[in-house]
Amino acid sequence: MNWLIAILQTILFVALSPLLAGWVKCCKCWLQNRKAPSIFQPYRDLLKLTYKQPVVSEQASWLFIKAPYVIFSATVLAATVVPLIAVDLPTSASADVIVMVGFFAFARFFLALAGLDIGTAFGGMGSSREMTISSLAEPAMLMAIFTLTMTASTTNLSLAIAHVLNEGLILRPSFVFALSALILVAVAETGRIPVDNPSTHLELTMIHEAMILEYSGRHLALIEWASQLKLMLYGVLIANIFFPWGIAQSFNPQDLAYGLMAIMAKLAVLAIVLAISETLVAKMRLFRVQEYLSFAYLLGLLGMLSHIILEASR
Amino acid sequence: MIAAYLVLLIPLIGIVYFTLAGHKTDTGKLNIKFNGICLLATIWLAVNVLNQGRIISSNEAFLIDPFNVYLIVLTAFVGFTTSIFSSPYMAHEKEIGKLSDQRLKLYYSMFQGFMLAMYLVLTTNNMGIMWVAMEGATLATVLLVSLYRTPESIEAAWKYFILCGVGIAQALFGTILLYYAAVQIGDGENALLWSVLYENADKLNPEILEIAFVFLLIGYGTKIGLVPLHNWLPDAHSEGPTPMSAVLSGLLLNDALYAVVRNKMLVDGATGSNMAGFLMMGFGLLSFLVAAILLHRQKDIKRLFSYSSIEHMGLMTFAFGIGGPLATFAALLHMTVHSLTKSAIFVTVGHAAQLAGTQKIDQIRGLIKTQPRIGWGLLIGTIAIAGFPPFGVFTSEFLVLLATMHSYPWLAPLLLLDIGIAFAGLFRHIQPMVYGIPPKDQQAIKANLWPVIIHLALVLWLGLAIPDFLANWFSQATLLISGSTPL
Amino acid sequence: MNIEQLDFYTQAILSMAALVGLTSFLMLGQGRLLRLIFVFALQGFLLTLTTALAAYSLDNPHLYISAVLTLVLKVIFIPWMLRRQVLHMNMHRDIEALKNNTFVMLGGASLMVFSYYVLHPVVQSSSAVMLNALAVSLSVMLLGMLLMISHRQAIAHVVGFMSIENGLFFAAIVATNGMPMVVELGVAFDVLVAAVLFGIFFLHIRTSIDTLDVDMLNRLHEVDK
Amino acid sequence: MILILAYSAVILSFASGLLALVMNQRLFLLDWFEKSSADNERLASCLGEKQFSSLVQKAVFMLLGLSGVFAVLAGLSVLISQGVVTDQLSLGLPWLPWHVRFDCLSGFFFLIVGIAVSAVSLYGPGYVKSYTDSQHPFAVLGLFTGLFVSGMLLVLLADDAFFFMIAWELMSVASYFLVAFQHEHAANRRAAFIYLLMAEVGALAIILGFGVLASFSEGFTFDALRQVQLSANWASIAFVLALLGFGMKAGIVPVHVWLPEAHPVAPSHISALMSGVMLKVALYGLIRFCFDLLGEVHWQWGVVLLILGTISALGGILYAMMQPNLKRLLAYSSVENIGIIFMVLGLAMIFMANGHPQLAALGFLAALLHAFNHALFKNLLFLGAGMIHHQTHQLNIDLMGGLIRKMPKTSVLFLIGCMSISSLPLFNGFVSEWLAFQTALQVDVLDNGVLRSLIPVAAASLALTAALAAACFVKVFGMIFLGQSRSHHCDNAREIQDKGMLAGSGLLAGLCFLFGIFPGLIINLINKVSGQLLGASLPNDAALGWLWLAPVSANQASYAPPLVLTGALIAGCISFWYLRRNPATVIRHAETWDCGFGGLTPKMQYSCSAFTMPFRRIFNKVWIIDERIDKDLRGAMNQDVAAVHYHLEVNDHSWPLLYEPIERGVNTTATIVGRIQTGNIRTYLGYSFATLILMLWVIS
Repeated sequence: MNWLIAILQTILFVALSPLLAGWVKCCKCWLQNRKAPSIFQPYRDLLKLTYKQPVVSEQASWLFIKAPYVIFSATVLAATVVPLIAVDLPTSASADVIVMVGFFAFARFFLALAGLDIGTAFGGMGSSREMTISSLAEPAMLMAIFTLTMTASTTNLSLAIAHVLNEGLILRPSFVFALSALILVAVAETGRIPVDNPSTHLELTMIHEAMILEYSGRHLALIEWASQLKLMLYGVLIANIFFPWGIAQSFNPQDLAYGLMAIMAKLAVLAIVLAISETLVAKMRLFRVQEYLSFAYLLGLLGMLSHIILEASR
Repeated sequence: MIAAYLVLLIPLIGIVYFTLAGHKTDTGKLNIKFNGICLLATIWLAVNVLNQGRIISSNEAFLIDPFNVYLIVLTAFVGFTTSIFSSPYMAHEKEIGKLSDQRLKLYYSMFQGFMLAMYLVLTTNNMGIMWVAMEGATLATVLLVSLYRTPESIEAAWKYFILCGVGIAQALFGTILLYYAAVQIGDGENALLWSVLYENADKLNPEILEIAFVFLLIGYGTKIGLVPLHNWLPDAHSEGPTPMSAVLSGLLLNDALYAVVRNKMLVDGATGSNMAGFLMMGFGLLSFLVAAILLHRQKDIKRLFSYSSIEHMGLMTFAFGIGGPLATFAALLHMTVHSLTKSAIFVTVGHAAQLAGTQKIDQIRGLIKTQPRIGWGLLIGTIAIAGFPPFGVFTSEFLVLLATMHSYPWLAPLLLLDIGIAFAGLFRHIQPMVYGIPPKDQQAIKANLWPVIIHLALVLWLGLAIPDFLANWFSQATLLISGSTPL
Repeated sequence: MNIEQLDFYTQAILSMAALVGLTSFLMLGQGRLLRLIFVFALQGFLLTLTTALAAYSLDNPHLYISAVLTLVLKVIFIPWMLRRQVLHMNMHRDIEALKNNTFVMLGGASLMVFSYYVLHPVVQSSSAVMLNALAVSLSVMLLGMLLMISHRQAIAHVVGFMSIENGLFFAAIVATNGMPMVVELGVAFDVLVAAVLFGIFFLHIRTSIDTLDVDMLNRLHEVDK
Repeated sequence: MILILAYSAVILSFASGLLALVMNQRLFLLDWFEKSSADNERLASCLGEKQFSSLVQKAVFMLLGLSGVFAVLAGLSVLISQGVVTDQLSLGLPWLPWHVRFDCLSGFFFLIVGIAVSAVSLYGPGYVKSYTDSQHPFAVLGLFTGLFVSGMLLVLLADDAFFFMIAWELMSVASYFLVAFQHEHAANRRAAFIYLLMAEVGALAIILGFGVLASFSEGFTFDALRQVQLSANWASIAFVLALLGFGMKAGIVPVHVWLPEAHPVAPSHISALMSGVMLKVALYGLIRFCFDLLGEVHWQWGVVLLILGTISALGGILYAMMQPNLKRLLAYSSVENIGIIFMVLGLAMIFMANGHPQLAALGFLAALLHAFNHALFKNLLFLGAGMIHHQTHQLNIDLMGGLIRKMPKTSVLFLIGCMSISSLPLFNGFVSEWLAFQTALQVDVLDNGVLRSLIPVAAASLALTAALAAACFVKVFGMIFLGQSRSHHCDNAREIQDKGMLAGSGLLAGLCFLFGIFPGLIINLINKVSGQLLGASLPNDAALGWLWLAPVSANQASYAPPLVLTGALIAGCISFWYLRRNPATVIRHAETWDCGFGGLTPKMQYSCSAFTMPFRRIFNKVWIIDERIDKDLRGAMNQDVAAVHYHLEVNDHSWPLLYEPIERGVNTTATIVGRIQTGNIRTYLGYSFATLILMLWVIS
């Protein structure tokens, strides 16, 4: 049963992620006084891409062609770890939150390699920037997450969320820091404004898009899907760690449905917040990103220290 | 006892023979034979001593105990191997026109003369004769230093002569004071016999002996090359023919130290304190430090190694100064391995200098490529002398360090720092010489490297395992010097 | 202990000691080589006298041998050789200008005092004669070194070296009534050989640097110039 | 029995060294052979010039490989039996024969050495084929390789300070000769000199460390040293000395500088051994010294290790990132990994001193596991670098590119190495890093406020290090294998033909993956080490069954790599299969999009320095950066730019801050001390005189 739920929610994750992306886009359009595309537009794009014949550069090696699958699988695996609608997942035990971060790193590793494979200036530029940003973001993220795991004294996400849930509403200063850090990291890692702009193809500013410039057809679909999945993953992490209420603690259909509703609502709200912030904030210069991420890192560290000093002191 | 006389007689014959017929072509080989027979005689002597213990000749003129018998064998051995080396070396020197027949004659007779003086220093029971022989060693070698008659060699020889002469004169004053102290308690004619002195050491006037020791230490210390009395040493070593440098470094310094230690034993007996030890430690440490630092600025390969000799003599002096059984054992071992290694190095250095046609470090390059054996010999020799295991130098340095840690822990870091500095100083010069690309016209030469191989193999052996009889021998000597054994 | 209470022999020895010390001072301040050699010979002669005196009064025949050896070596042979060198080199008219002559002499005087000071504890147990004799011989030795330090001529160095030997010899005679015979012979032999070697060296140095000024022997050093 | 295995490993490696000497004796053998019996055709054919050298090389490496296998066997058998065997060899000092002790800790490091040596000896024959001429005599290479390996093994066996030092220095000196093997370049000679110098200084510090212990004890056997009860101050002095000595060998910042100099210049299989194994032997020394000999550890030591480790880890990887030379880069990355190991070891010490032996065992486990893993993947990467160098004759990353198409097998092996070292899940590097994080997360049990805030910071730095390592190795793999070739050497490169070379690297790559999926295999062994050494093992190593890794308790953290692998395979297969269903399955190959300008050239690619430019800007204080652009100006008014040269040099701070002052100091002192030797004999007489006066004055 546990395994079934775990698989089910992974499928849900994969299935719902384009929807979230579509929702964010809609919100942004509305905020910017544009006519919004359908909320299901991402599904259509993905479907269309899968039917197109992929065009691959003559310079590409096997790595370029295999990379989308690796990236997608790694992201899906990361998704299996994160409780979406219910806690007590066996998958969370087989891979804890550090492994999840590892999967992100895995996907990124191959994405960056794929960017370098063709040997264009764009690809290299994208990879270089992506690795720079992620190497600053990853420790910040780990710091934020460690605050949680130390509070719950487990790195198992299911158990940690259950712990937060069972504790009831406790205002923890460390969580405030951790939340802010995680949000900042999420923005950077998913390539949103102000760090990257998912809809730009202007060479000087792009990061993520630069790496996947050479992809087309089903490969592009996989990568796009993976990045939508990643966006959702971060959303769910933020939502379920810091606002876990509503998540199902037992596996009866009612609770699960309730959990699904809760997470969708939370994600919808988060998406709106994201859209608003993306509308209000302008993109930063690349070399200001370090300050941004150092700030996130600092917040994460502060969260951890405040947990250790204020909350768990003896 | 016959063996002891034999040991002294053979070089004496050698002197006479070579003075008369030293220019003949097979002289080098003959020299080897003389030294070889001497070596056999010393081994015979050693066997006797090890079996029977101390031997004193009937007229009490000679004394062979475990301490000096091992140095005698060492002396004979190094003399023997050096003579093996010197045969082709001197032939080469004659070939390229650096030496005439007359000088060769001088060389070979003085080589024997030096050996005779060394044996006499070691075998004699009379502190006065010891002094005479020590001075004799200076006199025998001083003309060898200036053998090439270059301005530098004459300068070096002059400095050697004057400084050692003055130094040794001070030692004579010390000996006179010793005698003065001795005649107060005993009869005149036998008063300078070491065996007598040693038995009555506790009756000697300690104040006189303290002052006597200062003179003896400074006097013989000049010969050991203790800083700041060392100035003749690098000059003399670098300007003389290389076989001479090998025996000077390997033997003369040792024997001078032997003389100091003999006297220290008396002084310790008289004063009952370690005053002599402190002086020796101070001088030893200073020599060790200064020589190690000076290694860094050498431009002449033989000068380089002569500073290394000063450094090692400093270490030995220091170790004898500490005085416990462990330190004494270590010092004895170090004497052996240093002699063997250093003379091996001088052999390779000599060949290297012949190979490159110069002693300038800057101009010796790529030895390993031109003649691998010489290059490797020099490199491994240097590694051995720098105190890397598994060579014996490491063993003795390790023991010295441990002894220092036991007795004067605050000196140990200084000692170690210095070993490091010395190593860096040696290696920064050696490495470019052995490695790299040789100059274009560098040709391999005829060389006999068996002495190097034998010496280094022995040093390696001593580093890996000290054979029982040798260990026994060392510990008997240690017992004699320090009053107990480390075993 | 007053000098009046001592026997004649001791009085004589003490006078000799004073004279030997005096010759050392004379040498130290001497700028002319020939005179230096002369004073050195004089010192040797005083030593011979002392030895003979000791031999006579102590009835020690082997000291006569020493006396003869000293006479031959230090009064005749070495001065003769040195003198020959000087004349040969045409240096007998050279005056070696000593820098800080007064200072050197004062230094020499203080060395004498120092010698007494050093040896004082040693000879407490024995007679004042011993103290005097040992202190004088020590100071002769030190003065010899000072002579070598302050003079630049190789010949002066040889004289200094030999006067150190003289000091030692004096100590041996006076303090201990001579060393064992075999040692004494050995020392004499060494001195002889040394003297011969000095002769050889003068030749070599002269041919190589054309002077006997030891300050010119300065090729081997460790100083950046 | 176990000892026999261990001894045979030592003897075999020694024998392989001696056998290499035969290489130079071909003519002699030929001579001898003709004299004795001329009828055996086959033997005679062996003595042909070509056959003989390849035969000797193979035999040498076979012996070396056997020694590796025996070492593995010995290590495994002692670990499994969890025994301690001791022995005495009749060598050494008369009153101190060489003491030998083989316990789990030694056994574990035997395992590391053994695996690495086996892989290297598979790899070796193909690699050294070219080293037969007199320029690079194989005899020298083989001899010192054998001595080097036996030195390392002996260090692990030694049970008294004297023997330990001999073995230790044997290892150093033998590897020095290997570093100086290609001595015709001045840079190599310099590297070798620095290496030997630092090895010597380190060894002296170790001797002094032993000396502190020995001066309080009766002898120098480790047994005697274990009995010593030191005051905290003396113990700390001993610890600092040992840390300095072993840290120097291990390559801790700031005493790491020999490492990036020496490792790149040795032949690659030697670099692999040095970087992969010798550093571990240094680690062994530190562990033996601190945990075993000193016995009682202090938490302050742990803090020192933690801080030094953090600095090394960050510094190492940042320096690595800037290196254009592949082997230099790998060497710096070793500094990083050693830093990580030291960090975790520091944690273990802290926990140990605070009375949490089980958590200490966890940290110990993480440290040893990382050491093991690092040995595997760093060896693999160095061997890979060797293969690349073998085929392209260069090591400059900026001149490579596109090798994935020329050398597909090598690229896969290298990729595995890169992924392991970047600590990506499913590979072994991740497991140890995961354990390191788990250790750091146990900080809650500590009472000390300083530690409680320090350890999280260290954990954060560890995270940063890991991320930077990933960036660095993306750069490495991307620049070497991906993109287009940047030089004609790479154009002409071909796949490695020698099976042994591929097999050697393949073995390591396979192990990287195997232990990434089944870390339990090795963790159980390490657990025995900590059980024997610390007296504590993991609290709950098998809570959920063998598939799972749950070091503390299943509720706190768990990781099941086999399940994860299964999941990954399922997800990958589904997506692959699903997408394959589509009609447009055939991939169309086309030109790379060039923005319509046409003519993409390899020069337009991102280069190594371009890739790392953001890092240079962000962390610019870490390096001494010398970056300038020179323009060749031509024309009448010097206005035409004919060519632009970009010049970038990135240097280590430790040279001007630490080493150059020392060097200058020694030289200046030498000059000053040299002044005492004026060359004037009267001065010398003055010295003698003054000394005499002074001494007399002192006496009286």
